[in-house]
Amino acid sequence: MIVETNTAILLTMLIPAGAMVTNLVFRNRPDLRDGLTLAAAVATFITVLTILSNVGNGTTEPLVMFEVFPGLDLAFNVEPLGLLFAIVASGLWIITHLYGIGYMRGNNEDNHPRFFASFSLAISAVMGIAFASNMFTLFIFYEILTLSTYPLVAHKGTPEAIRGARTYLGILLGTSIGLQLLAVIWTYSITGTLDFTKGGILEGHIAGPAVAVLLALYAFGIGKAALMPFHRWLPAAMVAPTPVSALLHAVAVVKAGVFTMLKVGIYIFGIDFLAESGASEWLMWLAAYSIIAASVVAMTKDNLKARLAYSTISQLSYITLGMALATSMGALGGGMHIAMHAMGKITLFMAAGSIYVATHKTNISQMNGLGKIMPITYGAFFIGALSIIGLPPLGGSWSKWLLIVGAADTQQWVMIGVLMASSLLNVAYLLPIIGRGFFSPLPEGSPTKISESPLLVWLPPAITAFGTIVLFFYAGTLQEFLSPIVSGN
Amino acid sequence: MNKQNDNPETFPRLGQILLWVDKKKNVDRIVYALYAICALLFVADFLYHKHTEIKVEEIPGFYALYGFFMCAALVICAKGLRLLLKRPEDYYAPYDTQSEEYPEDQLERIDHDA
Amino acid sequence: MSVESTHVAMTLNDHLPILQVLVPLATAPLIVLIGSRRLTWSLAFIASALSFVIAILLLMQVIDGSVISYQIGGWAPPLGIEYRVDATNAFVLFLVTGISTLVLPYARESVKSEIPARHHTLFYAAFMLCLTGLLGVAITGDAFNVFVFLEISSLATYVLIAQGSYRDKRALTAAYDYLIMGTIGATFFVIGLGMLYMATGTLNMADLADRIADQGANRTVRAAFAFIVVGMGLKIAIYPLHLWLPRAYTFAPSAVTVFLAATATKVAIYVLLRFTFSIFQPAFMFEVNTLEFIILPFAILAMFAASFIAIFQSDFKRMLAYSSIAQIGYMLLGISLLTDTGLTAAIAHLFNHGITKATLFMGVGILVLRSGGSFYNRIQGMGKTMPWTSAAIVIGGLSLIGVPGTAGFISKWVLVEATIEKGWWPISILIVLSSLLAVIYVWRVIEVLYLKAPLAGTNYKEAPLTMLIPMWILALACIYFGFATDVTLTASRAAAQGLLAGSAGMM
Amino acid sequence: MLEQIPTAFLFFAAAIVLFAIPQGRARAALLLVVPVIAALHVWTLPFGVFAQKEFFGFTLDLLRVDKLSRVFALIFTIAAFLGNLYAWHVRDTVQQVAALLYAGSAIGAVFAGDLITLFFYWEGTAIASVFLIWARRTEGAFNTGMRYLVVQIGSGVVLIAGVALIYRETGSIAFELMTLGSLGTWLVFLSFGVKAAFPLLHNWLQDSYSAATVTGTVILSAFTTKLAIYALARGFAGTEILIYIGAIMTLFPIFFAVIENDLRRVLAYSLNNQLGFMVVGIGVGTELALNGTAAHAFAHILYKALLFMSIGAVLYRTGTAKGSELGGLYRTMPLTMIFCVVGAAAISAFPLFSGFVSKSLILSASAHEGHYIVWAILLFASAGVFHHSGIKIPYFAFFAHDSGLRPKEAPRHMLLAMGFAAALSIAIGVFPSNLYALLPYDVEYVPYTTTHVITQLQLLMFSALAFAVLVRTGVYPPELKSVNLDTDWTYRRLIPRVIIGVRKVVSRLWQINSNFWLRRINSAISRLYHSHGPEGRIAQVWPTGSMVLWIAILLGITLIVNFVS
Repeated sequence: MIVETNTAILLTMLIPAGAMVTNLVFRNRPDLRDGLTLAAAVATFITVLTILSNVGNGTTEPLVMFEVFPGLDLAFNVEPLGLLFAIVASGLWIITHLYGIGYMRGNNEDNHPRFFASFSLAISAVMGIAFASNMFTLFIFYEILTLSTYPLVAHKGTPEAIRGARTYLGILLGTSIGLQLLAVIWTYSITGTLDFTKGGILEGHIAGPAVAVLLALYAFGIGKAALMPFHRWLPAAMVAPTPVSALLHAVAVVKAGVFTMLKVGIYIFGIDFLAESGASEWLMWLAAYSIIAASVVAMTKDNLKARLAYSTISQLSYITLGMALATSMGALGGGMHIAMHAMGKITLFMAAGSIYVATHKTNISQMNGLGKIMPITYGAFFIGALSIIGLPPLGGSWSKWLLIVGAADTQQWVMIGVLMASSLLNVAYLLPIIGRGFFSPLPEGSPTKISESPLLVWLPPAITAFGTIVLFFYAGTLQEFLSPIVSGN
Repeated sequence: MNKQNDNPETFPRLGQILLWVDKKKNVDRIVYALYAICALLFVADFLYHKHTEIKVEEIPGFYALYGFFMCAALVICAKGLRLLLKRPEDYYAPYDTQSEEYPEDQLERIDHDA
Repeated sequence: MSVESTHVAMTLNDHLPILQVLVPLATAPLIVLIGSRRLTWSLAFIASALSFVIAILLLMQVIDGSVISYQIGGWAPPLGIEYRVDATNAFVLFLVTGISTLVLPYARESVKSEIPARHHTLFYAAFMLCLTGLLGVAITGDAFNVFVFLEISSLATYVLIAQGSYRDKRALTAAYDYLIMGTIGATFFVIGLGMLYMATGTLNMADLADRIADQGANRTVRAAFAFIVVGMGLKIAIYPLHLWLPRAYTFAPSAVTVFLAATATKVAIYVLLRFTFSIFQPAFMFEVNTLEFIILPFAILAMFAASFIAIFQSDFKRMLAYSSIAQIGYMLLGISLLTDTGLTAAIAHLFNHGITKATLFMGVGILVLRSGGSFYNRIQGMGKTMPWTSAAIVIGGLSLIGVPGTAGFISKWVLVEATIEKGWWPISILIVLSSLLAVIYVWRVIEVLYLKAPLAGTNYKEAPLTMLIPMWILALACIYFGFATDVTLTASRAAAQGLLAGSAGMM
Repeated sequence: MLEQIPTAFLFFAAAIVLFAIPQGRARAALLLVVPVIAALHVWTLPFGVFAQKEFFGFTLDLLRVDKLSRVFALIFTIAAFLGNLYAWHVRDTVQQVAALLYAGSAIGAVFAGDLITLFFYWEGTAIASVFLIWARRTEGAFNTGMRYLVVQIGSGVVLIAGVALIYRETGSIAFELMTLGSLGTWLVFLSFGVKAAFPLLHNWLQDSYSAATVTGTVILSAFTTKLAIYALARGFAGTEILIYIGAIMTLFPIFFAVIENDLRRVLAYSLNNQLGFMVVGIGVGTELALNGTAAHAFAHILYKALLFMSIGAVLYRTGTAKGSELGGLYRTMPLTMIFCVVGAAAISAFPLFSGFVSKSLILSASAHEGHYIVWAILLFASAGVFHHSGIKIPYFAFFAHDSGLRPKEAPRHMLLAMGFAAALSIAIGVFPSNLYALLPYDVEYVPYTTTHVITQLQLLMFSALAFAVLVRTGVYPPELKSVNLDTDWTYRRLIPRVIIGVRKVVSRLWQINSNFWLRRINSAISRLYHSHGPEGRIAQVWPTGSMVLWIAILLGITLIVNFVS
């Protein structure tokens, strides 16, 4: 026990916050600034690992910071799902930061200090979300995350970026204040607590159609989960520089959304209560619709990042679906998919960014034959894509397996069909990029030799691609790690 | 194409020998040989004891007749089918390989006389 | 309710209630008499700081729900004038003195640039009088005394607003408008008081409460109530009676705007609370109906109409003024719920909005100081040149929206909770919807500050520390009170419970 | 020790090592050595289940060796060897890696002792093989590859869904004999059926095999479908419906083959038809029938590869594989022609060729079990095979009218590969007992009886006679530059058209709808601006008098409310 767990929890938030400050203070010394942030990223990751080694997959007592309302504390604790989220986010932060340095410098972007400061603050908020021990705390950090990522989306300052950022903020704040806040307060006013409790807190306090209404307020209120029809912010946010899209819109922000969704499903409603009341039935169908519809839209997008964004929308709904199935396997699959999808999608985004840095191309139709001159980038993209599709030997196959098993448990044959169809749609919109990248002729005047992007840009996606393979082999460990969240309510 | 320098001397030895079938007469000979073999085989059916599983097999020349008529029927049916199914070669173009040339750089086209 | 201490022993501590009013009151003539431009500001600041200390001491005494009754000159009420301090008004005193203590350092630079030096002494004297008036209104236990202090503060306010005329002549008409309307309001108020006196023969609040409770609701009492509500409504700037406010806030000197926005309407709301709950009985049907059928709809109307206006504004200061009208809607809404939680929300919002708006108006004042105007096309891109000011504005803006982690969130949370508790969920939805409108108008400013290029050829310096520090204290307070709610919520809850207990709270 | 290393891993390791070896002969040699080592490995494996891994809460059997899996694994290694030898000249890393991964996955799948491992390799074959199609590097090949991929991965996802259902139902993931009944087993069955090119699910095969590279098609022809046959034999032996499916499968492709112009497509149809024989064998399910299936698969891989190699060689030298363009090539490509004829003889089941000793097992089994109609269909199909693969292919490629093409003989390594395949096909035909010894069950079948030889010759010769007569009378349909519609028309034409139509309608409706709302919203905003904007009535500076009016009104209302209540 190097650091006490409770101290470590606070450190995970304070270190990134500190990085924010150093970024602003040393605004004119790029190397020092970036170095310190990297150190912070590593330190955060180590701190999270310390928590892991202290707690394992257990749950700790809440660490209360303030009592804000009677019975409502700003409080943190460790539980497996949150710890997993924290590990994923902090681990990928290191890689993304390296990538971010390479990308921002390679692309000569402006306003580095502001960029990295907001980035660090966002990570801090993510840690707060991951370790929140009640819905109230989670909600606070959820909003901080929204606000801290806004400057990142608006980063370029172009009219397009401003419009994108408006949509981003409008939907995320609109849903969270307009719906989620209502849901949270409603929950609080009928139960008198918002603590995440195994088996949920709502049972016995609410019944009938009201359960479905409350769930709807949560499901739509958690705009970060990009459930249709509140998904537009995600493609809009793609105007951001790629490191942002990579970490925040493939990992941190969207995962914060589905993580919240899972938390609500597991610890507020309780899986058994959801199953008994049947309140999540409609959500299941909506998630299924989201999965398919977003995939179909993805197929029509020529802009690579937009396509990936829609793919993310579709994949996020897997997790929502896992929760809405209201079976332990489904919830577990959803939980695992957080990690699996994170690793796969960040690879795809970073590869997309790598293509952009090397060739300044954003549209798929212009990317013919690039695989030949950027084999590592494309190789990474290929592996990431296979993981998203859910093929072995890549991590994505296991979470999909659990989701299918979950659907089988509830005899939701249609959901199985949806998951199957979604895999095929993924094939249809992801693999053409590979096919064309490797096998279509390069346009006239392109370099014929291998000309990869800078090292710091192509290496990170290669690492995460390798990560998806590793996740495949350690999926069992992961499942065991997560199992307490659904066992023995 | 390269008919003008179509010199059999340059063909491989085996090819030169096989040029035998180039003559119409020799082709006819082959066909007549086929007729003869068929006749022989048909007759053969009467010359040995057939081990059969199924009744119809016992009909003399069953296999021969079956083969002949079914094949004729096959071709005629297929021909009819063609009326229904035939489409120009570029029907699916450009999403199909049937309508495009095989990429030259993957081939090693060497004409024999070149 | 709980212990009531009538004072015999005379330590300084026991004289706090009168000192609360006396200190600024005495300072005002002192400033004029000394007439030294150098000392003026220091005197005012010392007075204000002293008042603040007194307010804190008072608040600490009553936060548990107890009541201090102070009889001036030893004359027992109802004959003599009584100052009564309970959780409600101690909280208001705390807010008012706190803000004034923060505004004064800020005012130093701001006033220097906006008002000619020869008027400084008078300005600070007026400021002290205004403070006196507001404190007096809050602290007194005598209905007529309320009117007197109200007039003191109002008259001082007219003067203060008119000082804005050195920057923009329209300040004069704004002040004049306010004068007319304020006078009408005060008149209505005093008519109401007259009727009450006619009906009961007393003007001491506690006494009034008792007698009204005894005799029940007769026509005179009803009419009195109507006059008082409408009269105070004008001061509060209840939605259709708000017309004086935008212009007064826009054209007044920056420091004055900060002070008025954070305190004047809040004090008026306090008066409304006091009359509605402590003097009249919430049990009276006519009162319930007035709240439900008049205040509630107009509150909601304010939340939306004023927000929409704010959205379309292109002047930062004016936008904030309209947003104030909308925010007043929240407070009135909380009051009209007539529940414990609702009142808590209203009182908490009174405080939280006070510090939020003060932060914002201070920010805009600084922008005006540097750029000479508060129109969006003048202040655009200043996020880069004046990062500290702009950051504080962002914090204030977030608190205005009610983003979690800020003071504004706390009161909004309680307000929504109150409506849900009462089962009025459509109103909950309206509250969050109007919060979303706040997102829009706040975000317009943020975009202007950060995402637009600075005007060509401008390179503004960051504001002087004397302005930055008060603003940042308030900005940090916005965040602090977003987490640590023991002061705000505890006090508000105590106040709400005291008020809801009706006249019993006064006895 | 050796038996703990799955054979598949050899191929995967080689695929990685490949990158370390520079392009050239050394690399080509590695590609040849690996299948040889693998074959030895397979040959030395004892029977039993090895390389069990605890994984994700399951016990995965990576190496289940028994007679059935061994014979398939063995022929797969041979096919890999032949394919790589044939592709000796290829200097395309992508194809080399794909070939190794593909062969490895197929062998891995054959040895899979449980359904999850099967799924892994099942998808592995899908992903690896598509590169052999894409490697043609044309627009058409890209699109064909995408279609192929969707079908193949589709088969995989159907499989995993079925496995999940079976797992939840029985708690087991063992890959054993299944009975059709539950949804899970049906899904697994369907998944196998897709890869086995069941009727109506078959068209991916013709579509893709004719689109792959010269060498790619040879490799493709060996694995995917035979893997499916193996899986069916393992999981659904004796399932009656397979008999009928198989019978239809033998029947309908021959009609298409007759009128098809692209010779590689003709071969793909004939491949489909040959699969039908195997499927019937599985459906019959007796020991004899299953032996027949295994034997036929073994023989089939060899002669089908041989045929694809010979046509591939023609393509390699002339740039086309279309009957209408070819003809008269025997002059300059006589060896290729002879190998082609050997392959044709083998597929047509001439005595002394491999097809004769394997196919007859299935025919006998079906007759033996009393499936007479099926037997008759198979007999017809046999004649039909001879007709299109046995005669049509060599005839139109190498004889018929002289196309004037005088290409050089196929390269030496191709000839060598064809030679091996031809030799094996003949060797099996002449010494069937060696093959029979490998089969899953003991064989007491004697193929060379007088009756069998004579009847078979009768069938084939009279088919040839029919061909001769029809050609000479001009009834025989000439080779035409054309494509023929098949089930792929539904997803290449019909569905896209429908989608385009639907999309048009939907986008139109969407546009109308969103326009409507946009207009509404815009007008609402402008109305709001009109009233609440800086110049709007509500935000305007009102005269003080109006204010007083408001006060009066409000007071009035308040008074009324107060007095009424």
